[in-house]
Amino acid sequence: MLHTVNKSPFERNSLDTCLRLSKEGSAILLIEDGVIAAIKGTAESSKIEGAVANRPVYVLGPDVKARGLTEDQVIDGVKVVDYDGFVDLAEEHGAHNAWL
Amino acid sequence: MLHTVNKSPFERNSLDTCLRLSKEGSAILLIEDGVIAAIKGTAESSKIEGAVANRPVYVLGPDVKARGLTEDQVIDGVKVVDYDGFVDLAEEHGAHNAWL
Amino acid sequence: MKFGILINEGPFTHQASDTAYHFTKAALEKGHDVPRVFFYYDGVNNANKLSEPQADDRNLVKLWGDLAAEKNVDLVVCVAAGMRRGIKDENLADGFRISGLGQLVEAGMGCDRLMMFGD
Amino acid sequence: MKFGILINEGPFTHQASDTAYHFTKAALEKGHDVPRVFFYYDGVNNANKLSEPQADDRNLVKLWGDLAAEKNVDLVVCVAAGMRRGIKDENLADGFRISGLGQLVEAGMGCDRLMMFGD
Amino acid sequence: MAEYEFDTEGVKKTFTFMNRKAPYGTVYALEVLETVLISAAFEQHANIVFADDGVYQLKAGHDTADIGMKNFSPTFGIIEMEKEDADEDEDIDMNWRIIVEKESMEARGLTEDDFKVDVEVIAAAELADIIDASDCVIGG
Amino acid sequence: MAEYEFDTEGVKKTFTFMNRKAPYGTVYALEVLETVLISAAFEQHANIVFADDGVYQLKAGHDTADIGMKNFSPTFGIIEMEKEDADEDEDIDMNWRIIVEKESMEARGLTEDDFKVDVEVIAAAELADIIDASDCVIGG
Repeated sequence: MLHTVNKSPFERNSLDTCLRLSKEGSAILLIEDGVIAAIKGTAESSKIEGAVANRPVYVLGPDVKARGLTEDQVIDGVKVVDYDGFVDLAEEHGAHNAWL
Repeated sequence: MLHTVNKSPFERNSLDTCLRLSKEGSAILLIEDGVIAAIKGTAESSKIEGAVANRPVYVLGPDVKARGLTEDQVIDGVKVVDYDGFVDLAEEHGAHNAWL
Repeated sequence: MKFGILINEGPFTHQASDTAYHFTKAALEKGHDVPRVFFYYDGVNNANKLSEPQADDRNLVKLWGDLAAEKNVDLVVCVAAGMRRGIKDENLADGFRISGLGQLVEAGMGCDRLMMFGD
Repeated sequence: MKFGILINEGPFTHQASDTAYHFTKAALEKGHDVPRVFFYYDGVNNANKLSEPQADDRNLVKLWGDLAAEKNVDLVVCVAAGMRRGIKDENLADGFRISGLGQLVEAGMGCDRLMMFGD
Repeated sequence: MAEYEFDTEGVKKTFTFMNRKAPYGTVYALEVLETVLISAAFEQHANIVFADDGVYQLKAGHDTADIGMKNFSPTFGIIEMEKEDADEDEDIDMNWRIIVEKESMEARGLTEDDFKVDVEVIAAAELADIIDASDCVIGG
Repeated sequence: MAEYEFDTEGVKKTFTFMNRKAPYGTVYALEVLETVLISAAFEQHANIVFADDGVYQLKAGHDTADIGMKNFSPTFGIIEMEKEDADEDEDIDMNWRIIVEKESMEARGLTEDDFKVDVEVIAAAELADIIDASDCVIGG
C-alpha cells in the first residue's frame, strides 16, 4: 500500500493517523503541504526521522521547491521523487491510501 | 475581541494558535467542529479546562446538539449560547477574530 | 449596530456559509443592520444559480437571495475570485451582484464589526 | 497498468486537482492507461466552463478537457454532487460528462489502482 | 468526451471507506455514505472505517434542527440493513464491516454504547492490517 | 439586490491580515495578499501577520515551475513598495507592519534571513496585544 499525506504536520493530525493506521514497511509519500514533514530541523521533524527507520519514505520534489525549500533540507533517508516517480510508486506499492 | 474557533482540537492547530495569540481575558466562542473542544472527558479537554480559568469561554449549542452531544457534557464554566447569543457576544466583545 | 459579513467557503462542503446565514438572520431579527455580505475565495460558489440541493436539504443560494430581498442585504461576489471559479453574470443567482474586493474593505471600514466565516 | 482517479476538491482553493492532473499526465506519458477521472464533492467545480483564471495562471478546467481530448480520458462529474453545487449540462465544460456515483465504484473495480486527491 | 466501459463482470474487490472528519463541519460524511450505498449495487466487500473525529459521525442523537442542515445519520439504518441482508442471504457474496478505531473512540471518551449502529471496535495495529489488505480506499 | 453605499470618508481603521496556511496547498495566501493591496487604495492601517505555516509564504525562493501554479511571492515586492511609500511620504497616513510570529518561525527552524522581505519578528504574547488592538481581522 502507498500512503500519501498532503497536510502539514503542524496544522493537522493526518500524518499522525497515517503512521498509526499503516503497517510498518508500507511506503509513505509526502505531497503538497505534507512536504513540510520531510524538512530537517523543525519541531515536527522527529516524526519522519522515526518513520524512515522502519519504512520507505518519499517526498514530492516539485512541492518542496514550490515552497522555497531545497532537497538538502530533506531529512536523511527520505527519497525525493517527481511526478514520474509518484506514478512508479503507485505502480509498485499496491493500493493508494490518501490521508487527507 | 471575540475569538471564534471552528475546528476540532483533534484535527487542527487552530485552538492552540488562538490560545497562544489571544489576550487573557478576551472571549472565545467555539462553533462548528470547534465545539468538540468544549466536551468533558476527552484527550483534548484540558485545553478549554485551562482556558476557562482566565477568560470567558462559550460554545454554540446548535452545533453541540447537531453532533449528538449534550449540554451536560460541556466542560464546567463554558456557557452555552445560540445564534442570538453569538450576535450578542459579537456586539459586546469588539472585533471578531476567526481562527480557521 | 452594523455587521459586515465575509464568507470564505461555498455551500455544502463546509459549514461556513450555514453559520454565517444563521448569524446574519439572528442579527437582523435583533434589529441590527447587516448592510453587506461579501463572498470571497470559494465563497463565490454561494451565488451559483444552478445549485439544486436535495428536496430535504437546505438551499443556501436561495436562502441568501431571499434574505437579501426581504431585508435589503447587499450580497457582493468578488469579481476576481468569481472569474477564476466560473461565477459570472451568466450564472449569478437572484439577489447577488458582482463587484470588486474594495467592497470588502469598505464593509470593514463602514461596519462596527466585520465577521468572517471560513475553513 | 490502469489508473482510476478520484478528485474531491475544486480548482484554485486546494491543490488536489493540480496534483491529480500532474499525476495523470505523468502516468499517460509513461504509457499507462487512465480510463477515467471521477469528480466528486467540490471536485465537480473542475468542470465549470465559465472558469476564467488570470492570464498568468493555469486553467485546470481547460487542462483537464484538453487531456481528455488528446488521450481519451473519460471525465465523469457526479450528478448528485453536481446538482447540489450547480454543475449541470448548462455550464459543463468540454470534455466532461455527468453520470452517477456508480461510475466511481466501477473505476475502482476496473482499474488496477484508484488514486484519490482531496483535502 | 470519451465514455469508457469497464468490464467489471465477476470482479470482487474490497473497498475501505475511511471516515475521519467530524460530521456537519464538512459534508464528507454524508457524501462518503452515498458511495457506500452505491457500492452495494455492485456487491463489493467494504470496510466502513471510522477513525479520528469520524467516530462522531456514528454518535447517536444527532439533532440538526437548529443548524438547518440535513441530518445524514438515518443513512446508517440503511447501511445496517444492507449489511444484515448480505450477512444472512447466502446468495449475496458481500462482506461489510463497520469498524471503529479503538484509540480514536477512547481519546474522545466514547464507548460502543454511544453509537447509533453496531460496530466492531478494533485497535490501530490490527486495523492497519485490515486497511492494508483492501483494494481501494475512498473517503477522507 | 440592494446596493449599499458606505460613508467611509475619513474612516481610518487597522486591519489585521492573518496568514496561517502554507503556500500552494491552498490558495488563501494569494487571495489574502490581493486584499492587502486593495486596502492600500483606502489608506487603512494594516498588520500583515504570518503565523503557523503561514511563515512559509514569506520564504524566499518559491519555485512553482514544476507544479504549474502561479507563484504569488512577487506580490511581496509590491507590498514592500507600498509600505515604503507610506513610511516615507508624510502625506500618506497609513501604517503597515509585516510581522512574523517568533514562535512559529523558530518551530520551523527558520530565521529572518530566510524571508523574501524585511519583517518584524514578534513573540506571541506581544503579537496578541497587536492583534487585539485591530478593528478587522481578515484571512485564515
